[in-house]
Amino acid sequence: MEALILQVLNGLDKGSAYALIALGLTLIFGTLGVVNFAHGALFMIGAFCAVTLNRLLTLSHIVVDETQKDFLGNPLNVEVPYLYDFFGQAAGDVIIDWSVPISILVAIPVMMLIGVAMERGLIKHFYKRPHADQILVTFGLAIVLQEIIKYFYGANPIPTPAPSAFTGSFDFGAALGFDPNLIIYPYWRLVYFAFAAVIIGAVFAFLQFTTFGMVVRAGMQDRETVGLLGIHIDRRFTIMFGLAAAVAGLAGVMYTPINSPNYHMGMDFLVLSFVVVVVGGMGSLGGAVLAGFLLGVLESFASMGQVLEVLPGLNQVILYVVAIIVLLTRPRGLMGRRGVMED
Amino acid sequence: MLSLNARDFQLLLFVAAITMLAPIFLNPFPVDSSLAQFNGGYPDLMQRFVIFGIFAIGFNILFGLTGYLSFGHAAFLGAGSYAAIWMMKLLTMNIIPAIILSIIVAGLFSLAVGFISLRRSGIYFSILTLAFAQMSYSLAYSVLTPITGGETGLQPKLNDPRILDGELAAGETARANLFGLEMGSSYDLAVGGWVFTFNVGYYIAAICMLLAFYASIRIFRSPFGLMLRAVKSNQNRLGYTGVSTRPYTLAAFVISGMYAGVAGGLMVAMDTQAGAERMFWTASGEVVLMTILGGAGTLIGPVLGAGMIKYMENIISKINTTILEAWFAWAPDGLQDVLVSVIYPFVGKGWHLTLGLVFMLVVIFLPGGLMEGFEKIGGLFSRKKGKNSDSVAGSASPAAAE
Amino acid sequence: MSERKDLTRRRVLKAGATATAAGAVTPYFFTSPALADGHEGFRNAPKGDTVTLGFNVPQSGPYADEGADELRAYELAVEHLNGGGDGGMMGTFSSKALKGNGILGKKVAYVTGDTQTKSDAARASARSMIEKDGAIMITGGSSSGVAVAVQALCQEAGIIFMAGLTHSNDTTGKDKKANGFRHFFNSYMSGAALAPVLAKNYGADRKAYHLTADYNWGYTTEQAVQESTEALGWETVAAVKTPLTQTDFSSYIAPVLQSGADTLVLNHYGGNMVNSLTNAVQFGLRDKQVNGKDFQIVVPLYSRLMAKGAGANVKGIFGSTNWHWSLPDEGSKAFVKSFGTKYGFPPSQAAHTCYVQTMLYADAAERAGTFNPCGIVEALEGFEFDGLGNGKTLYRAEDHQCFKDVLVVKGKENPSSEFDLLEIVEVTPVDQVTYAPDHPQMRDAEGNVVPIGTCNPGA
Amino acid sequence: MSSAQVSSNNDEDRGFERGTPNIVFHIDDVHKSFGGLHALSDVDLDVQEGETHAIIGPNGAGKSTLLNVCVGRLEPDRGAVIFDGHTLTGKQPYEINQLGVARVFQTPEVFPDLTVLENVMLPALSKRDGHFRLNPFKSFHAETRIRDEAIDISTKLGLGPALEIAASSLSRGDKRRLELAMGLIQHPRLLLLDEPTAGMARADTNATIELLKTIKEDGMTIVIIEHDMHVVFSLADRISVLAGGRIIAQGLPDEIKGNPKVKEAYLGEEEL
Repeated sequence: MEALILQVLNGLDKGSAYALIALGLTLIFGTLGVVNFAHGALFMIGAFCAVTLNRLLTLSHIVVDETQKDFLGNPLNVEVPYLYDFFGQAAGDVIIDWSVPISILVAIPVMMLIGVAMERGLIKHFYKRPHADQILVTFGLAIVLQEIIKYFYGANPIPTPAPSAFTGSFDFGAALGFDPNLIIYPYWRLVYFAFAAVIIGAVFAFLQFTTFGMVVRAGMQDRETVGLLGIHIDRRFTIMFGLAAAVAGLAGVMYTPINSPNYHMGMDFLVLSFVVVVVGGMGSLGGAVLAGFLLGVLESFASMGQVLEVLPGLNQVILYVVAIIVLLTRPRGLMGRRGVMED
Repeated sequence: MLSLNARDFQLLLFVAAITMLAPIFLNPFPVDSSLAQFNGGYPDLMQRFVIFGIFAIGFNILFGLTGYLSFGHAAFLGAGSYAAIWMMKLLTMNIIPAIILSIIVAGLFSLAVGFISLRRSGIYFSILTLAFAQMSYSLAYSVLTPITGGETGLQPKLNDPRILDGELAAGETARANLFGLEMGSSYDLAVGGWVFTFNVGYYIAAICMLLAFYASIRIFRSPFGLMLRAVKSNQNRLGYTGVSTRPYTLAAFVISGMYAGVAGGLMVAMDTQAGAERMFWTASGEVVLMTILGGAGTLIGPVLGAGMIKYMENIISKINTTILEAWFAWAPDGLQDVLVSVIYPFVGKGWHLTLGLVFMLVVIFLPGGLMEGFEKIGGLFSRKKGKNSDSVAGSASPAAAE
Repeated sequence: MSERKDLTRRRVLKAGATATAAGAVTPYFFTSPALADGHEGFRNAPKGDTVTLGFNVPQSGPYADEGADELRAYELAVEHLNGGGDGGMMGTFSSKALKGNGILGKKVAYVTGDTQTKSDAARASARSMIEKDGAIMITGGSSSGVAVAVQALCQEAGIIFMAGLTHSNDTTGKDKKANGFRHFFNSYMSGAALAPVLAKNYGADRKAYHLTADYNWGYTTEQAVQESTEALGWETVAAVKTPLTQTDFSSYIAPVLQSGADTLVLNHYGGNMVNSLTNAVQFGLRDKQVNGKDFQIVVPLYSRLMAKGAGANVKGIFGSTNWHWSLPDEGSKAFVKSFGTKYGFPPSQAAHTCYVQTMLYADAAERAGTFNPCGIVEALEGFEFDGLGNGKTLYRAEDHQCFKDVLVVKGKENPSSEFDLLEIVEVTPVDQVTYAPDHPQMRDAEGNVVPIGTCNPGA
Repeated sequence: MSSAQVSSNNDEDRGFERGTPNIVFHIDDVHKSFGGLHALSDVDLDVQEGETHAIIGPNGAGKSTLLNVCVGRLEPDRGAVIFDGHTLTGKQPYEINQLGVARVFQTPEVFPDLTVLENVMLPALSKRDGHFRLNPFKSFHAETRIRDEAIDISTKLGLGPALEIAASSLSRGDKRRLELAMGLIQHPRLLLLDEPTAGMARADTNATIELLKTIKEDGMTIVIIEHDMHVVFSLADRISVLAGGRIIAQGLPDEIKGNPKVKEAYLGEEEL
């Protein structure tokens, strides 16, 4: 029982990451009809926004400490962040400690800008091109982006911790009346879940309750008709691309404390996010979110030791098994529309 | 000739000439020159050119003709490789049974995967094939380790049974061969400063590729091929024309799976090793990229694409700072440093960056792949009627002349 | 037309150039391999005044940084072999055969390639070095899959393979080859070295929960650690396999506490290790008390480069390592000094093993007086040496595995710099980690001992 | 090649005697609704062997829905479509075509990437290979019989100069002609024409009428849906009038012309 509750929690948490990425991917696909293989790269760039901000905040000048020795036996060069000079050590440490949440503020405009630049500079030339071309060009872009990141940040993961206030974990078990320590969950992962819920809610509310959103939704249904109404849909779609990039980027920023970011984290998520989107149904925002959580929960269940004893290797293939079953029983995924991406 | 029209026959002859002479023109630079780095005429790379050429030709029969974008073809290549290596371990190091079994296994595997995946089309089909391939990879890497060797893969071992081969003499290693002719054997021709390597394995693989290429031309030009192109053009309409499309697409899928099997078997024949990574999704993606880069739906494009990607992977990635410094030794110190530091990010460990840029540039400026580029260049020199000479759209033109 | 196998263009070129008038198209037929100047009768015998080594390291993919460090070490080794720099460990090496004039009087040149940490790519790269560049020895790599694949290739081609970072038992166990040599330690040694330290620090009645990367290296490591710890009284509660491609380990870590285990063993390496350790610490496992004991985490194979990725999470966590730059012996000090002076930071254990392997190869060639792989094998088998950073070391003849002391380390609580992440807890003496060549962990799936075969000179 | 030869081939295929009134196509009590909207109700229709039967009706009367039901694109809620003893309902479109029912689409649905000649040859090949024939090594150009016929039919329809260009570059009118050629080359036993002349210029329309007349004389059974009354009364042997999803009248052209119900249905649409 406790194990199941725990894995549902896990699943929801994993699912929130999947759902966020799939949501952005679906926004781009649904509005622009573009299959964006560079979406994982946007997620990765988001994460590196956090890394970069952390680096900027810890920009240091060097103070030679004669009392300590470095590995070659020379006096140690101690790095002192400029931040200490401005705010004093205590306040400086707090700011550095909170660098991940602070990066959200940085990441939103940066990611919007990157998204808009990408759409205007590259993607818009590919609206009328076959999906295979879109895949190839965005895949090329993804490689270029990740190689650039690798060039500047190296291949190793870079630790980017959460604020120390969020270290440790919350004991659900105790709160629910079970024995302590049975159901614990890290605070930051709970924050991530809440954050994902807010973002997903905000995107849906934006599409549902604003005129802008209504036009975009109409455009997703039937682009030509909306165009005929004399509405300049292209500009709105550009903004939607920026928005989708920002969603992916934010998912990346908040993910950094969970797993240290590295340059290929986007590729790791790419296949998975496509599986999520397709299981949800191409072009369906609700489907993307639903499939994200569904696959997250199922993946968590499949990774339980008890399950693996019966079906060894299930954890290796669970996502694909689910994808195959869903696609064979529901031709267009869970909530897909007819005629989307079927040719 | 060979039941081909004049144009296709010329193309076949051209490809045959190129593959047979590849050891010569792939080594355009003298061995001791600083540009020898760009020579691609050594056995391993030449073998890879033709093997991946076969893989891409087969993939093109599915994707180029029917438009079904499989993201899981590497699984068939991998299955073929495992079949071949087991044949070599258990039966004989002769490559014939190994390749035959790899074709059969890949064919059966693709039949099963295709039968299920082709129930859907478009991206749903792509994801289904991807799912099967990723499952194959994951399982081969982990729980199927007893069969696949997992992380370390399979290689021939001294204590393998090899029923048909005799006991190895002391100190002898089991080598892949064709009735005693070893794949690793080479004949080197030194001419002036140049050395050209004629490798047995390469020529066997090249002959396989020519056969594969010939078969692919025949398929392109057959009524069966027309059906497949009609599937790509308007599958719905084809149903109203009286065609049950599933058997056709399935046949195309299995044929391309068998091509992948040939490639997988040849890979093992040339280099006796089979590992799970060759089933990873990036390997499937690679053949997609090869095909599109070269020109999907064209006869020769996929081979070009395969050659280009493998060349970059094997040549560009080996350029290091020492080599760059040697190249620009003529330049004054400051300029040398600038040149090296400008080029360095794109070569050696940065070869992926170059690859990504090439993809983008080709797709942006040459939607039809490299073949379109060649046609454009060709168009500058001749003003012949009709555009794409090699593309399928042009395939009926000789008929009109009759 | 005679047809010969395994010729290399370099050799033919040199011979051919003498036989060919300029501009004339005269095919050169190689009929007799024995031109008898001591550098014939084997593949890629160096001609002229240089000898080419092949450095095959991951330059792209997740282990690219490790590969870059390996490459630095190789460049340093070449520099030292050719008489440049301060000579590094050549001065402390017990064998004094190397003179700083290259190897056997030939200047050392090298080629590099990218393994991508994939067997296929690694073999392609190695083959191009052998076939195109005429490399006489291949070395490098940062995974056992690659090491085993390239080792098999070198055996077939008649080239010496000096393994880089590879920790699986298989490399010198069931997949050992006569032409292949490993200086790095292995899973068995990790287990044997770690277990006593763990028992001493954490007690002999621990309940361990293993998370194991689902591939060969993970299996051998899990087995080694399990057997060693169980021999000292530990109990293994569960051992769960995790996919190589896993990035988020939360669903594997969450059930650990419910199992009643009080120790978590992470048989992960590289990115897997960084993520699983980070996740485990996130879950606050180390703040918990189980069975009246503090919960502990163990990482059998540490890599400092990767530990950096886990940041503060490594603090206080035990693991083993092949070598560490803070070792106080003369060899290590000399190596750290010349590496640090050249590159500005201390070398990793991967860099160390690669440097040492290059030196050992060069030394073996000098002592054997030939580049012939069979001569090298003979010179390395049973070779005892010292002064290369790990104390007295034996290259065992039976399986070409080095036997030396193993370091048990712990994540440092107060690192003084970004390199100062690990502290040495104990240097486990070599006797404690030595095993018989036919030890069950070194056998194949059927329990047979796989023969090492004989050296292959390739011609 | 002349159409005479075409029709003689056709007769061999049929293998039954002409001349007797023989109901070959029967729509039996078909219902189809979309949501709450009844697109077709109680539709009954008989078509005799060799006759040309026109279905007319105002916009939204359900004509296209009826045709879609006939070729298997839509499944009726109730009722059945029977052709020559075979129930078409529930069959796949390709199976229906294989029985000898060809459809010419209102909006041209050709194969845009293939040449005109290939487009025309394809249905003939389909008729032969449609159930699946693996002939990957046979040369397409060896199909001389089919190609000759395709060239013949295309030329007759005025597509002669366009044989080698991609169908996507045809004008809309040419695409419709191509559609017609693709239907004719199959020598179907039943040809379903969905507004074959829509969007054609008057001269082209007349040429098409003439062509259809020759086909009709060869004895092909034709069901034609048409808006253009000039076409209908030039060709039809019998006419059914569909309005509001029901057949409101059926009979010879002259009977229909005088039928008040029909006039009512067409009120405001067009003078008959």
